[in-house]
Amino acid sequence: MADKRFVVTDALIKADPLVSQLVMAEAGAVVTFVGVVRGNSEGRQVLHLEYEAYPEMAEAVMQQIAEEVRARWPDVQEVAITHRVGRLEVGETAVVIALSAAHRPSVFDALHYAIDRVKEIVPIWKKEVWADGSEWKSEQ
Amino acid sequence: MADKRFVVTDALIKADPLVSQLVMAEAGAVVTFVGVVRGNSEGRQVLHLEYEAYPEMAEAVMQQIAEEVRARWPDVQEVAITHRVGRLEVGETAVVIALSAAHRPSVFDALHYAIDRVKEIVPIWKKEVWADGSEWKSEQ
Amino acid sequence: MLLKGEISVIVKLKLFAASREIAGSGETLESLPDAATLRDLRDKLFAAYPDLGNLRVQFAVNRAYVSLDTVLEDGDEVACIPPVGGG
Amino acid sequence: MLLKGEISVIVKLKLFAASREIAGSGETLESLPDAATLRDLRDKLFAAYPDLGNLRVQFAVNRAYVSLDTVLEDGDEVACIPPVGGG
Repeated sequence: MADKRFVVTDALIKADPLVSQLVMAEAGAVVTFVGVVRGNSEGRQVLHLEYEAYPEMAEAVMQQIAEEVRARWPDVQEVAITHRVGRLEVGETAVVIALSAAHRPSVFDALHYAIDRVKEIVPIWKKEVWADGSEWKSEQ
Repeated sequence: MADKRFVVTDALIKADPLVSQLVMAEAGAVVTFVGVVRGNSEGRQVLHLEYEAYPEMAEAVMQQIAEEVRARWPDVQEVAITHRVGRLEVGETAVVIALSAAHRPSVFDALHYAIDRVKEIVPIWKKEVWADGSEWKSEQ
Repeated sequence: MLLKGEISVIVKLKLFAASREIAGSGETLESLPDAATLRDLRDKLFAAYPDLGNLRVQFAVNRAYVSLDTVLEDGDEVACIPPVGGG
Repeated sequence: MLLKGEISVIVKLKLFAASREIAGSGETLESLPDAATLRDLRDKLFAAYPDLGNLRVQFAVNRAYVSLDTVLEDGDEVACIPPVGGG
């Protein structure tokens, strides 16, 4: 679906498609968080990452996070979240979150909350692959 | 210049080119603020906006803002700001700010600060055009 | 007619990431006695795969996080969810 | 040799947005006596265009905001900056 707000995909992801989804006549501000694969994790060189998801539940949980955000920050109008899965190279985008609001003040805290919740509760897993091994990683 | 960080332009602007500029092996998080022309201002219907700039100084002041941000939030790695000028229609993007950092916590406050400073000190002006008149608008 | 304790509930169990690797499969059918709870299924899994017990897994039923006291129904989709790492 | 008070400094004055509309021009050359300050130029402008005085304008010299006590040099680029409205 062209206008689906909560998406797990194995395709390359970008910020502007989500921004475009959220821009309406009354949305004066759109903020995005773009999470990028880093080449270094706790001092070890990362060769690539493998992301795995429970996609149907992941998309439902993303929608739940959007509802949490709008409940806490009523000025936030729209939320869109896309997470990529499969093999990701260093420098590629793993997640994009976009929020829109008519005015600025709410969106920064709301964006911070949204990415924290994505990392806490969305059923997506990340395996770091190094030259000499690999490991499933979690911030929990 | 393809990699210029602080730009005033009359061309359409998007978020992803700025994100791409800032993504490096050690930038785990990139956040963007996208300011969009609203169709309504204090209850009046906006037909379009006219942005005017002092471009050489505007780009210098944007760079100054980036230095302020990095001084206050040392985790912030890179800053890029692009502002469009000329006639902008409702729904078009007027400004994009992007910040990168290795880790998340700093970037949200830093992004908030950056857009506030852009609105406060960058020599760019905005004329709202309504059906029955027009006016230079400032948040100051 | 089935008596309590007989096999009467079959659920689909999905396992992900580290739990999938430990179990050797991403999806199985699990047969449980009538009125079995999620806790019963968890205990069965941990008995079969002791390493799962070290993972701090959560469980979801029909794509929502639920309490271990949840009674499982025939046809439920149960997911074994190790600590997530999205973002 | 020029005596103090004679015209010896010529600066480029740029005006933007509302100030440009009031002055009727976006760029002029302004002649000032030696050792004239930005305040002197401002007062000259406000006398010529009283509506500018109602705008809460700031001034920049050579693309930086500076104090009204700044002494202007020949060839300086001075900008009249009404309240900005970017973003």
